[in-house]
Amino acid sequence: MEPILSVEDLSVRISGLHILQGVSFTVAPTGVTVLLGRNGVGKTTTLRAIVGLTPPAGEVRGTIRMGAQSLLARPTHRLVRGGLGYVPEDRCVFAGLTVAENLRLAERRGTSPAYDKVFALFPELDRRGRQRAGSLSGGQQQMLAIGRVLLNDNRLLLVDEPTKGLAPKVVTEVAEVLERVAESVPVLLVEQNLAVVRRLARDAVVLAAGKVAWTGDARELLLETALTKSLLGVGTGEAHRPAGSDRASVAGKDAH
Amino acid sequence: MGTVILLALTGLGLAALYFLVASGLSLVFGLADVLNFAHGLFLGVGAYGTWWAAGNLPGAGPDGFGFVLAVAFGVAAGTLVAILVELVLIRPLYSRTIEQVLVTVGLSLAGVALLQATWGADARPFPRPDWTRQVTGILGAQVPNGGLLLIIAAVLVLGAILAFLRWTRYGLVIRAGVENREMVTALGIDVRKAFTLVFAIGGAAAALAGALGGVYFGTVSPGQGSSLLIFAFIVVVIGGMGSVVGSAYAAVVVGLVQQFVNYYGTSGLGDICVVGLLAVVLLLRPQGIAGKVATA
Amino acid sequence: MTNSTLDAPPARVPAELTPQRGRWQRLRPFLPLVALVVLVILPYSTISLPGIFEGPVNSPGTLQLLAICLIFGGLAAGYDLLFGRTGMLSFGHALYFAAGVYGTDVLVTRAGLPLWQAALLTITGGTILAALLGAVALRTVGIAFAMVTLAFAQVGAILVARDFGGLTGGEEGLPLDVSGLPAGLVGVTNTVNLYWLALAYLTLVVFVVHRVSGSPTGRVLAGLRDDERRIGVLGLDPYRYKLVAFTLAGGLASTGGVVYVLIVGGASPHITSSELTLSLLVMVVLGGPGTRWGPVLGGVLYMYLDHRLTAFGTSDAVDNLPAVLSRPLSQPLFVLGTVFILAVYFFPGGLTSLAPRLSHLTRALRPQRTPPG
Amino acid sequence: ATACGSPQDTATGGGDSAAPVKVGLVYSQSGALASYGKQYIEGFKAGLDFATMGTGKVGDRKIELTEVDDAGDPAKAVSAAKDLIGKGAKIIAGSTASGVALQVAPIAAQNKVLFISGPAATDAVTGANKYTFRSGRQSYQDVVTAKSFIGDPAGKKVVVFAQDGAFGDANEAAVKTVIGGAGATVSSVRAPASATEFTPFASQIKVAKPDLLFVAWAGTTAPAMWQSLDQQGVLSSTTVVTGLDIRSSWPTFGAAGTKISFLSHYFDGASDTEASKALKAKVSTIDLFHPDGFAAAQMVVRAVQEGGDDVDKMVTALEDWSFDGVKGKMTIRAADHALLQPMFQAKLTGSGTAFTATAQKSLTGDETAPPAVAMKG
Amino acid sequence: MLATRGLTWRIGEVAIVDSVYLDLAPGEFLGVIGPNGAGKTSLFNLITGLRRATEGRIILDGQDIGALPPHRRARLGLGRTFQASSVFGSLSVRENVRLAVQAHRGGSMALWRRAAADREVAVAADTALDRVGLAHRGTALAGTLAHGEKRKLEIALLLAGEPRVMLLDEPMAGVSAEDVPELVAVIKSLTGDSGRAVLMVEHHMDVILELADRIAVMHHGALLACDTPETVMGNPTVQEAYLGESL
Ligand SMILES: Nc1ncnc2c1ncn2[C@@H]1O[C@H](COP(=O)(O)OP(=O)(O)OP(=O)(O)O)[C@@H](O)[C@H]1O
Ligand SMILES: Nc1ncnc2c1ncn2[C@@H]1O[C@H](COP(=O)(O)OP(=O)(O)OP(=O)(O)O)[C@@H](O)[C@H]1O
Ligand SMILES: CC(C)C[C@H](N)C(=O)O
Ligand SMILES: [Mg+2]
Ligand SMILES: [Mg+2]
Repeated sequence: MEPILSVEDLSVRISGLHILQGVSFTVAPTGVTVLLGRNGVGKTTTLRAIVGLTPPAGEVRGTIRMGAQSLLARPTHRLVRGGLGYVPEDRCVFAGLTVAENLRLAERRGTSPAYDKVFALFPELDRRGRQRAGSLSGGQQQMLAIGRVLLNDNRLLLVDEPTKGLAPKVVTEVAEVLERVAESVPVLLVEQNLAVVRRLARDAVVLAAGKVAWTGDARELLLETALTKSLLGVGTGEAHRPAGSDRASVAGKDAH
Repeated sequence: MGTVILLALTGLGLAALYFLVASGLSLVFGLADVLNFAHGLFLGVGAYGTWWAAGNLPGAGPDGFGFVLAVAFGVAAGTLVAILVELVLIRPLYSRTIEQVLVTVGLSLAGVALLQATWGADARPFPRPDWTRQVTGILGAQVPNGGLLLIIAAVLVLGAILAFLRWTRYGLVIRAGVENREMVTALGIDVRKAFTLVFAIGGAAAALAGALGGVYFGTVSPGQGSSLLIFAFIVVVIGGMGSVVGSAYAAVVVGLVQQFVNYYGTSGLGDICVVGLLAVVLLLRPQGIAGKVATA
Repeated sequence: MTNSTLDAPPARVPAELTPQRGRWQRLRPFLPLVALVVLVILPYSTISLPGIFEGPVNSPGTLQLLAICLIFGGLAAGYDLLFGRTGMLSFGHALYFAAGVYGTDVLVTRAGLPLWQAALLTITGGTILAALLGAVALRTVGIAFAMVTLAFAQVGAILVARDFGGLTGGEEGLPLDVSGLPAGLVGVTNTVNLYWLALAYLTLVVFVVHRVSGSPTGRVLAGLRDDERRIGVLGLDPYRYKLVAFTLAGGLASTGGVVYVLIVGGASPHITSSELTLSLLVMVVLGGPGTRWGPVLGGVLYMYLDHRLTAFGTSDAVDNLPAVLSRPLSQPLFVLGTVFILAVYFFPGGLTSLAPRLSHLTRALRPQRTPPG
Repeated sequence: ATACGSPQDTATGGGDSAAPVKVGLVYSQSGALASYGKQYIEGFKAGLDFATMGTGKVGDRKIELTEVDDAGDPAKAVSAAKDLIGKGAKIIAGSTASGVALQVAPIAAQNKVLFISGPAATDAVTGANKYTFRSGRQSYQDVVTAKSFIGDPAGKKVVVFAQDGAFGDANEAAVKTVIGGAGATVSSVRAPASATEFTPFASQIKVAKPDLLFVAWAGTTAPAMWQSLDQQGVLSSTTVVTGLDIRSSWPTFGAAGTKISFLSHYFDGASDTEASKALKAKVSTIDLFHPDGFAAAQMVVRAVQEGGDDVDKMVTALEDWSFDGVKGKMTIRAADHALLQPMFQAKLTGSGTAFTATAQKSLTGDETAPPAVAMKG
Repeated sequence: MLATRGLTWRIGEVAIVDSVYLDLAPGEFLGVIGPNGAGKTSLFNLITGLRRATEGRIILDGQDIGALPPHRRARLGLGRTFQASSVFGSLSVRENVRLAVQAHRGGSMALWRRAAADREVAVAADTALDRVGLAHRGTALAGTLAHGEKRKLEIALLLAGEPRVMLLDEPMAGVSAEDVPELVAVIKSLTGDSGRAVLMVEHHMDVILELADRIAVMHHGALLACDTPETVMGNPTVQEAYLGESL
């Protein structure tokens, strides 16, 4: 299968710091590809480089292609209109606009926005249509940020830590949403929550020290405790798994 | 009674002028986050554009339709300059607020100097229909027609801007772009167009203020814009940045206070009152009369 | 692809640790001193810099110009204590400078006080004024703060223009009565003393700002610039610290006013205008806010251009150009404004950002050598 | 070319009887008063030609002019003056704005050089110090001329409408002394110089019903002010007197122009002197401040002729000197260096864009002489 | 030690925080959980003074602190971290912590002393940095840190202030799994025998379970339950409202 996105030798410098040093990977045309790595390794930077949002002080080299088309040096709004959906790490909803206005803004010309789909996933957004997005709680804002992108048809979704700071219940919901979305659109996902990763990911790319340290089947990565431990610093069976980890660990604690 | 009416109506005329300058300033300032010290230049261009057109543009003149054409030319010139300024000077500097200040201050100095270099430092008589020099008797007051014209224009501009912001998609984009340009882009919208638009609107309103102010004052001079600018800034701030309605309220308050205090109090007190008003409003309500409460 | 060498974080070397200790680097801390010494003995040189100054360096005209530039260098550095170092955008700084100018002038000329008394009273008064107005204005933040300070300054400007009791001379200004002044400060031949006075003022401001920024309070001020809420949660009262910075900057500006009135020999109302505050901001931005030398450079350059461009505008070189060019170029403000605009594009980050870029350039041009062990 | 010198070096002027005489002209070439400055310098050059018979020389000595722009800023003017003095200039002239003149005058006294102030109208230049002279008129002379419009002032009601600040203060004070002193009751309406809306002030004046309204207003807001006075019916209900400004401002009076009585410092055609002919030959149309420059040049030539390089001698030579200027007979009063000179009453006729001024009456220098003040320094 | 009595914050008609009664004993570790939007952050804002409560009292060591500005409350020993990192971006990491230490040592208005020369502050700051494992990043500008590093710095800032009551708002959010145990250890060491009390909002259940002595559950601004972890986790309402279906 031809990959939907291929990144080759991507190098990003921001004000002198060489953050990505020749990153290459591909994203399969179906399913979820997860981008893993420790804090500060450059996951967000990678996504932002793909969608053309490297800060002014930054310098991007390498090639990024979607199909046959090169993405580098094209303005962000063109890329997005071309079907590249982006959910940023820190939500970035428009605090001063109402929820409904936030959604309306995301409508793209010439397509019919899929409001029913979004409201079915997040009924909260329908109910709070008139509330200003800035007064939503963190989790509600995340729903809005995801819902906003799902209004449109996309060829590829870039999603940066969608479950950060969400209650376990909502984490589950978000994971479900992404799972369903991934049935029709390929997703490149940055996620710290291994339970979510395990549930969604088909392929995995692990970044370390500004380079790609491992690529392959996500399940394979998660199964091999030694591998995850060396790449991500955790074993899948360990206690300190982040949020949303299954109840077993909760029960385990209960049993102490 | 006649005096009160006269003061009120001329005060409103002044308010209308302040509003026309302030509305654009407020939009650009509150929405595009640019403290535009060169806004007075747009006014100057509008005024000189109208003046020039009335004398030189075929079909334009100081009367009737010719005058409308001259004003239209002036407004178009002001708008064009505003667009150019945005495209060439401001656009590369978005999110670099302080450097924008440097550029707009530089532009206001250079722009006024350029007007002066071209047309001289002295005031020129402004071409205008005769009826604008006359007065209309309203309840015993002899109200200058030029002032009434300003009031009507300001009300129309206010309505148009509000409708635009509230009901058009570009209005929405402008309001969102202020908060987070990057994210608007990430939704597939070319936000830069919206900012150019804001400048165009502000430039047009200011240029109109220049043309009608020329009618009202009877002259045009290079520094006219800058001297109005400080009061326009005060109006913007009292009204709340980004709020066009707030600017309208504030302009009325400032215009009336100046007029009444100057009549009943001693000279200069009107200005001090306005400035005092600004300080009091800001201390009690830092976001201005109609300003949105900052989100935590 | 499987690869698991994972230890090193992305390559990045903090500037402090870069080994770059040439002879030059060791000299660096002494450069300001060297510069100071050069500036002190400058008036003994008869060197001529045609085009840059009208006459030799030690001519009264040149010294006068330099003195004014130095004053504004100091003024900009003081303003940067507010703007660049604490993040407070005041649009009313001209008021405290004007208080210094008019205070001294009125006390000497109208009340007949000896200079030292007038100066002392003025500086104290200016500082207290800053403290009082700051106490009110600092109830607001951000643009609101800028506008309240602008409002106060505007009241000052109106009061000066109104000429209450004939005290300020209104728009005509108030020439300084020099009869009671020390002889060394009067007359063209003594311009050099005024120059030294201005230099002393600049040195004072730079030293004070430097010390304060490096002090514990300065650290808090830097914190305020980034996140005021956080400072509060750490247990420090942001208001108090901002007031201290505001008062200090106000006092420095008043002191500058005292020196300025001696140099110019009088007060005129346009030093009360909001344009002056704006030009302070422009100076700081031009030079590089929050840096030690940027504001000074910006202030000096601004004033130099402001004074010299009038001569440029009337020079033959400009006159001989075609009218389209010579007309605008003969307007000093046109050239000044254009310079600002160009500066933003050519020196983003201010003049001081030029130095590292120049060194990049020289390094790039120099043939690669193996770094010394 | 490094060299060492004393930090107190200044060039010493002349000594040599054939060396050029350095004269510094510090005036507004740019800024708001640039057109006044332009007239001044044209006048000066014409005057220099006239007084030196076209040679530009006094005896064997060339008059070497250095022109410096002060842009209306006293600080720049002071710098320029210091520079010129440092380079050996013994005479400084210029000063388009009052604020500039007042701050340059002390510099002249401190350094013992001759200072001849230009168009700056403030009374305070008169008697400022021994070294300071003036080549233009002063506010007081304006007011005395205004008084001539109302015949016997006794019992009349006079209102002064002036802008805030020193210029307005001086005019108000002068009206109180000159016209009030002659028996009229004088009151005043003052407005901020920055005002843009004049209706409240116009109403106040209307309500006061004066027999004479004296308006002292300078600046770009003047046309709006006149329009308001006209619209509120002030101009048609009373005699209104004001100073006639430069020609380019005349069209801005609009309909109000013919309703105002003007006192005039000068306009083309006000006099028919030798000097005015010489000036007209150079500049084609004489305007308000050409005569000031012309007179300044005449005074410079006189000072150099009689004083050589000795400034004190120059001062003595100018004091009590009478000469035929563009306006007519001018006299420098020794006591306070006031420049006694003819003043004019004028009327504008025509309409809209094409006004012509005609002289109604001219007053002699003695008739308009301001009271002598004590020399301050 | 810290208690709230009927603490309420209304915006218009809506109670964002609704009559909350909390008691925090010295040395106690109280976890706060609750769905997104339950009002946890708002509760912290009320306690630390960034927002003024509409009703109710906040009592610290027997003193009602409800009317004090944030810095006065901090001086009384109240420290907090923010859900969205808020560090001094233009200062180096080390300067950030030194500033916090200095704030803690008393905010004297020293204008003339050299701040860098204060050994004690420097040492205390380095200790705090060491404890969160950021010592190697000391010279980096705080603004350029990655998200997870900022969280650590945030905790270092808190540590430097040696508060007696600490409010941690989602300290683990965005921290990579590798570093979680480390941070947990740090937070654990904060309490120990020092008598410090901690109030921590966290969505990472296993972290909460490991650390908390009691757990408070917030829902729609109100306290749904406040009890031992076992009881709370067994509570069906809590499961329904918060935990939901497991993955
Ligand atoms: N604007 C910037 N200027 C300087 N450095 C930056 C900038 N943005 C990011 N960095 C640096 O780049 C590195 C990678 O950051 P990035 O945000 O991409 O990491 P991440 O993998 O997304 O981390 P996290 O899991 O914490 O979100 C970090 O070390 C960070 O300090
Ligand atoms: N300034 C405000 N104006 C209006 N509503 C607000 C404001 N601040 C918070 N809210 C509302 O109060 C509720 C509680 O918000 P809060 O941030 O305290 O939630 P939280 O429990 O911290 O959630 P999360 O876990 O997602 O961070 C939310 O519904 C939010 O929309
Ligand atoms: C307007 C003029 C009559 C003179 C000049 N403006 C002055 O100040 O004095
Ligand atoms: Mg990230
Ligand atoms: Mg929260």
